[in-house]
Amino acid sequence: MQLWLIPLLPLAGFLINGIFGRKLPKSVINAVAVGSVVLSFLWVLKTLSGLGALDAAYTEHYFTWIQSGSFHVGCDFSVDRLTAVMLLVVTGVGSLIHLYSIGYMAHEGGYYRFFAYMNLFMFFMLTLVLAANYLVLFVGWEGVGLCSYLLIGFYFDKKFATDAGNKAFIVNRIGDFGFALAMFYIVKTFGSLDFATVFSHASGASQGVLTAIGLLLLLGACGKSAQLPLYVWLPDAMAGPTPVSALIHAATMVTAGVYMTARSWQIYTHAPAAMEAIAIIGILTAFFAATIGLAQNDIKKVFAYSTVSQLGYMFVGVGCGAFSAGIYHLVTHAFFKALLFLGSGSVIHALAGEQDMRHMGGMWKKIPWTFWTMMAAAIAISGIPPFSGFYSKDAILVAAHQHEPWMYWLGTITAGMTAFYVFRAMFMTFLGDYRGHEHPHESPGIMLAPLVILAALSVLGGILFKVPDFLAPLFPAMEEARDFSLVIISSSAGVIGIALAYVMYVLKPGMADSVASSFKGLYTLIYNKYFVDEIYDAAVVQPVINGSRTVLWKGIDVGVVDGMVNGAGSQARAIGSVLRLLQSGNIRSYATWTLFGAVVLIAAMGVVGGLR
Amino acid sequence: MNPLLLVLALPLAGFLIALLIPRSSPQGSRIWALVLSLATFVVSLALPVLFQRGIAGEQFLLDVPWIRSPEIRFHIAIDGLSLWLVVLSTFLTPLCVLISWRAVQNRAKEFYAFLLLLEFGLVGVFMAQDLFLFYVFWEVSLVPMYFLVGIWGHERRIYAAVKFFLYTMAGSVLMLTAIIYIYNRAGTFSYPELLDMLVGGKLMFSGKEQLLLFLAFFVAFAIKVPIFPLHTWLPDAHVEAPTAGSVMLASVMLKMGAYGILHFCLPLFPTASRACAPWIVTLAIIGIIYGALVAMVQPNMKKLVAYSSVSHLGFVVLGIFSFTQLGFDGAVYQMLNHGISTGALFVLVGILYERRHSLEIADYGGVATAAPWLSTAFLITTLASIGLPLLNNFVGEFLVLQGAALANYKWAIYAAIGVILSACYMLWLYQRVFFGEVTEEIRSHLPDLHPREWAVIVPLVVMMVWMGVYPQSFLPKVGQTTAHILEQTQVNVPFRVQVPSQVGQIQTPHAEAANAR
Amino acid sequence: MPVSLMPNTADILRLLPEIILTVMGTFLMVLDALLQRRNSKAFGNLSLLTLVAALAASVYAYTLAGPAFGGMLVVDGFATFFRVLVIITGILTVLPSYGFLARQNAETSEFHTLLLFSIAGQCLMVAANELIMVFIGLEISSIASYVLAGYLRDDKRANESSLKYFLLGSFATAFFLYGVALIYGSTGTISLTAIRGVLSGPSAPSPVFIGVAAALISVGLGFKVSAAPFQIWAPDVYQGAPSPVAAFLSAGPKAAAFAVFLRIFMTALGPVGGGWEPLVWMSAMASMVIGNFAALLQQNVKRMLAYSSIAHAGYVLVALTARSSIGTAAAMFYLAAYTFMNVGAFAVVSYLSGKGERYQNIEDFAGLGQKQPFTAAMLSIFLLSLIGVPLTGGFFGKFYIFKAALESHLVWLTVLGLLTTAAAAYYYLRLLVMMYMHEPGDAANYAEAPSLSMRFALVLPAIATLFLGIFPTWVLDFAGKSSTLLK
Amino acid sequence: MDVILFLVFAIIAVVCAINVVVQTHPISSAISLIGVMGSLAVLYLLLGAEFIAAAQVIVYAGAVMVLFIFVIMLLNAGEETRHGRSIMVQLLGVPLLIGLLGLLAYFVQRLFPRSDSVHFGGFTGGTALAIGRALFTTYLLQFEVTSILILIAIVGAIVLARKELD
Amino acid sequence: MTGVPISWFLTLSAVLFALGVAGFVFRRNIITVFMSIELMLNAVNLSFITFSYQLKQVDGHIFTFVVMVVAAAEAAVGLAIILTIFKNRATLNIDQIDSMKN
Repeated sequence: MQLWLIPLLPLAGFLINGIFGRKLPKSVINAVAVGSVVLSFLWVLKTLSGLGALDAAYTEHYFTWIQSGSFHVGCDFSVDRLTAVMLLVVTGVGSLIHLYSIGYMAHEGGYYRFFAYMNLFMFFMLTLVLAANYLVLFVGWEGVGLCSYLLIGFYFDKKFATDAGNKAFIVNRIGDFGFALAMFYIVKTFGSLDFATVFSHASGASQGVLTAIGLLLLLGACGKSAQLPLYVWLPDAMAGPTPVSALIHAATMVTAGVYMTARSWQIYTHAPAAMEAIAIIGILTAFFAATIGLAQNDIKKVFAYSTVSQLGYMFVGVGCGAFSAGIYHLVTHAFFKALLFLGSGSVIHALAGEQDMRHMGGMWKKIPWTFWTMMAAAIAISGIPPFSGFYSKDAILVAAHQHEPWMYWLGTITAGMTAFYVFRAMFMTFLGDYRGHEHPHESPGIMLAPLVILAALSVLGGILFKVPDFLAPLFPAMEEARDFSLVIISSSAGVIGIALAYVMYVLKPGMADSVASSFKGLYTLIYNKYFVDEIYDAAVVQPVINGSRTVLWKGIDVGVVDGMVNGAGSQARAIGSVLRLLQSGNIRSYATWTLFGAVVLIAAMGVVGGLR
Repeated sequence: MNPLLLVLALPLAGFLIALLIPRSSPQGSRIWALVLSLATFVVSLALPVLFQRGIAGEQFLLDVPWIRSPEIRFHIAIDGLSLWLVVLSTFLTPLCVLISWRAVQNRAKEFYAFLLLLEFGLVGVFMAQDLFLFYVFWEVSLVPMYFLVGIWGHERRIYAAVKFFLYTMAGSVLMLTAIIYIYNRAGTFSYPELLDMLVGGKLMFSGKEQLLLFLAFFVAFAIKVPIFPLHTWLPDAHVEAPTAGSVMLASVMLKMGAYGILHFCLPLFPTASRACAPWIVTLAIIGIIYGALVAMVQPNMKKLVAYSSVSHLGFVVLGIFSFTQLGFDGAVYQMLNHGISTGALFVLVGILYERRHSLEIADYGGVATAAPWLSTAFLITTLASIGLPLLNNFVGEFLVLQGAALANYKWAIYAAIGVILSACYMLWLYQRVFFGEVTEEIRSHLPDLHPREWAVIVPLVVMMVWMGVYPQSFLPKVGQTTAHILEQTQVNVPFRVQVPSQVGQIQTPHAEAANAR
Repeated sequence: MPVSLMPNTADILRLLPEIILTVMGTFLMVLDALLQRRNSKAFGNLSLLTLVAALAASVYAYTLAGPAFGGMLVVDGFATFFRVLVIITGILTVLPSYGFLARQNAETSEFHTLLLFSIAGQCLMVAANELIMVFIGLEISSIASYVLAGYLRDDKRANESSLKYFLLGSFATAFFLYGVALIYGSTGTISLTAIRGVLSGPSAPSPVFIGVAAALISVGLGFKVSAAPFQIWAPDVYQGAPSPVAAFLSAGPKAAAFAVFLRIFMTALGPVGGGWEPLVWMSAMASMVIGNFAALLQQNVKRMLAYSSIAHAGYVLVALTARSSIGTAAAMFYLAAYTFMNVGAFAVVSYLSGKGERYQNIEDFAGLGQKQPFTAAMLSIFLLSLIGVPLTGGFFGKFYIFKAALESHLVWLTVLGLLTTAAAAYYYLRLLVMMYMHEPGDAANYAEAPSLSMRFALVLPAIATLFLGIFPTWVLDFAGKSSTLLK
Repeated sequence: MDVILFLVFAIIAVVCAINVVVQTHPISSAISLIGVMGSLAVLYLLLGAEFIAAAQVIVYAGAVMVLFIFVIMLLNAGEETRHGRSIMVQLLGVPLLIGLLGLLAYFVQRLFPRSDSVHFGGFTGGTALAIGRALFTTYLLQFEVTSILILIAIVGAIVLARKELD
Repeated sequence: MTGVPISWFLTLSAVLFALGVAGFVFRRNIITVFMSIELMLNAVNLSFITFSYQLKQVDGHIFTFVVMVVAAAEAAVGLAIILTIFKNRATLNIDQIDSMKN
């Protein structure tokens, strides 16, 4: 079973397009880019079918990557059921989005560059999920970060784009900082980074240590999966082309944090405190992001915050011990959120780049395919049965209720808000009458096909793929307490949200503004995303930069250290100039000086010689 | 024929012959330098090939008497530590020749002559096994670099060159004192013999002796590394030096310091080194963070890279003084990585300078549009230097930090902050130089790489990837030596020196002389 | 009272170098009177010939080493070493003097006469084993050099330097004599070996007293070697004196005086070494500091070299402070290295300075590296050696001196010395900077290619400097062997 | 007797010496210097150094001082002028002199406490005969070499003082 | 019978020496300065003679003799130098001979 083929196919695609892309015709580029991903999807299918039940992890060792003394890290891949799920999602959704991109990027410059990066991303993402030890996982982890940096800054002549790219990379770095420290601690504790070794010995380690490791890993996850307080990069990341948002910032990369925490469940189950932290961060993020989502006008921003919020749900799942539920939501979310993004992409494409919903409206007639597919996704995310979102979100909320009722309630409210802002977006975009100046046109088939497929998945995904059952053997079982009241409450929250949106944006369009003006302060706060970016900038970025410039560089470096060095020089010269005074040129002075020397020496000799 | 001797002799011969080439034909000098440095490189490739695994000690030993009394021997050899540093030097020299091809027009003859002399000195430093010989090469490598900076540098070149010379001089005289002192105690300059005597107990240094000797050596090395706060010569030297000078300076010369610490200080003075470790590690960590922060606010590309070197070398020192196998391996590997990636950075900055004649970041922007391949190369190098996995620096930094964590977890925490910051300043630099709207003059003044530059860049990039993806082709040879050093530094009778107090109680010369006789 | 009969041939042969020098000196003088139209080159060639002959003679004299004239002189390795050294100094002074004297269109015959006499005096000094002999040698060398310093008698600076040198020299000599008188009075003899005997014997006078006498003596000798605190004359005199003479003054008398220094202090006063060590120690420290720091600000190269020669005197004194045969050997080696690099550097100055010695400032060396690469390269070798960069004699000399010092546990003197070396690098570097890193100025532009003799005057010391730096063994062994004779 | 002799001439010597220093006109200094030399000659005799005493009068007081006076006349050097000044001398001159004198005198006292005293005829080895023998046997070399010294003096004087030929 | 203590002679010589130094330091006329040196030499000579009286040796006398010769030689050269100085500067004031300094 050549697992290595799975990531290497996209890598090959990257190399080909990256190096020769500029010379190649589009058709070849498409063939290479999409082909490689599809091939690796097929290879995944073949592999999995070949591996059968996958009750135990299947590992392949290729070569020793790093060795120092007794410590060594291998370049190892391994597959278990969790990996299988991830592989399918990544390659599957990945292929669809690549397909879609052909249409979407058709008229963009740097075509080959785009696909090269996308392939590179696939390579790293697959490495991440296939990794059999933390270091290889970290390779993928950093790699996807790099690709997201490159793709966010794809329009590199736009400052906001490159800024967003830097922001993404650096914030992720802060997360990686935690991840790296976690690895160091793991090695310190277990002497190895192999999942097998670590997890098998996890129970042996002290709880404190495991908690520390858990929390550090969590920091990493927060960075990658845009959780509080490191979520700030994700909304800006929308500066990249929409397929990127769909693939990286909705479906796959941002879920890496969830995957990683779920992967490390043995550590967390022995570190309750860490798990609690995950759950709390998750639920807070979910709520917090949802509130921001309520007031955004940029369609992609809305979905961005919604992503943050949904990721929060997944964390809640993991944090409450319902790992499978978290992964389940990861999968369904991949479907409907990708769909939402691609759909909005299609809208933007139709409107030649317009993203502000206030200049949209009444699109459903003009681009029906887009409308209906997106509607499926919208319902799914609102958690209306039997759409896919319902199952996963429901599973999480149930687990949350078992764990901490207040989390359930907060989650439910969030669900309502989710439904509200998603449908607000839907209505503002598609219903009412058109407020823009462009002449919208439906997207080409190559873009619609993925939409349709994803729509189908968003609708049926929950029913078709019973992820929890599939993962059951992997994770510790949770007692199933199907309490229908909870289900009804949570899903009805969704209904209410939708209804509210319908009232405010379809029946009484003026109402939204009046509400906003009645809660002016709150609205501006939300509208400006709680000023978090401004606060970070004022509290962290500026002090560091100014401090470095004025205090460290100008102050210590130039001032103190060089000051001392040059000072020594000038001191020497000062001594010299004193000595020059002796050299008056006057013979009698010279004689006196000589005499002085003589007297001093004679006296000194007397004293030293013990004269008394 | 001992390959080491050949590697050492070729550049020297090249230097002497280069002096004979008439100054009327600069092209001749260029070609000669290129041919010769390439030949040296090819020969030096024999070293890793013939290098025997599993021998921790010196290999390719060549030991002939030089001066009878005091007995000084021409004693050269390499171990797993110096092996790659030698190869690194020989690898970079031809690239420096190429990169200076068009940049250096006036007095090309002297330039290439000095470049070859420099190679001779550097290679010698890493080979010398006789303390006196080591000092000789140490100083000899100083002179050509002084001229390279001073003659072919930029505006404030003279200040930089003199500062560089004096800084190093000040450090090395202390080292010389220590070397002589050791000789008077042990009666030999031969490094292996000294180690044997130390092991055999024939030579014992009292706590104070050991501490002072260690410091004497360490200061000399610390200035070269450089360790905060002895680093201020570096930015000036780097900024003013011509490209080739910066490359050799950053890639090889700084390593002389770290190499010296690892190869001489630790085995000779294990107790003192361990006792001082906390202080030194503190300085190293300050250097890491400080260098990064200062780099972040530099308006000048070369200065930025220079300060980034301060930060990177901090990792090396941290690794060394973590006294762990991982730390040592990481430190050594990090030396090589820094040699490659920072060398590449200077090369690329040099290429930009050749086109735009400015080092100010503000004068650039949108280069990516004008010169995509140049930007790609720069991007890869940037990613390497911020330690992205699958590129070389990652391996080194990981090992170093892991080693530090094993020694004292707090160190790892502080040092790892540097990793975050490195991303900040490098990406910011990259954004400001290569991204953004492209101006017309940039578009017109910045052609993409041409073949000669390709020839310089490609090897470097290949090395970055190779060292990042398959470090096993380098690490094992290093490991066997570092393991040996580690066991040499196992101190079974640890004594705690309070450094300040010890240094405080220094005897007056009279007292010294008195109780001597 | 030892009564020796008329001197035998061996005595004469041991005195051969001095005889050759004086006879030829006189001959030159007479020749000058006899010749109608004088050919200035001829005298130079003759004195070169003489010096070479004297060199051979002193080597030959070494083959029948031993005391001469009833122990007034002693021809041993030590004496031979310094005889050779001062004679070589003479050669290296004559070589650049051709062009120089021609440029200043000055008489050549007396110049060479005086030079030869002065060297003869120095040869006597280094071989002298008895204080009267020392004194006479000292005076012969001094009086000749007083005149040489003022040789360009229409040059105000030359007069002044000559006067200063003369007055202060005599002043210092008086102190020297007073010290000698006290030694004589307290030990009852003026033969160095006899003094050693007395001092190591039972009836030795109080070391305090010897210390004071030593102090007085060191006034005179310290003056001749320009060691602090008796260095003050050197900058003015070197600046004013004609460059070749300055070169000669900075090497010949210095070496000879150090030889005497070593003989008196190591041989005669050896037994009471502890008494005079602080004296030398202080003087060494002061010289290193004053010399190096004052040199930092000099604009005039000759003055700068003067200060540097003060500093180097300090280093040699460090070796003397070690009070061991190693130290003596180190001092001897260092003086050899110093002679070559310093005389070489002065040769470049006299080459560049031009008519009336216009170009003496550091700025005048600007761009020499481009205009006269050969000369600049040679000067660079000398400067690097003066800085103390390895593979040059200067470095190995310092290394050997500080090795000796450390063996005598003079740790802090060593550290101070080496640190001043580092500081000293600065002012030598200024010259390198000027030569290579600035655009050519008048001096460099107008400097004509060095003549053959000048080339020799540069190449020989350069080769010697490198030789001493790379293959010091031979000289070291000789110095080591002969240094033990002083005990 | 000896004591009186000594004291008389010692005082003359010192007074003349002081006069050498205080007189501002070189001639008077020269004259008083001759006085010093003369009185020293007497003390030499007291110490049994006949020959030296003679030489002192002939060579020193005679030849050398005449030379001095000759030059003074030649350059008709008058009262010395008072340009320029030396701070160093003004500050350190006197104290240093006192220091020097004090130290020298003190050491001399400490060195020869044994009071073997001088009286005329206590040593008669200083005759011309004795000196001559010493000079031509033991110190032959020195004697010969002094001739070079004189030679140099001549050459030097010529070099410096002769008229330009051109 | 009472003789003159040796130390008196020596003290006298010390005094004369010091006076010579004083003359060198305080007088401005070059010639006088030069004479002061002669005075110092005489002082030294006195010590030599005294010592050789005490030691009953002739060496001191020889030394004195040599010193005299040297003094004569120095006088010749020195006065020649003074002549050239006077020729070039038309002054004998030692304080004006300070063109080279620092």
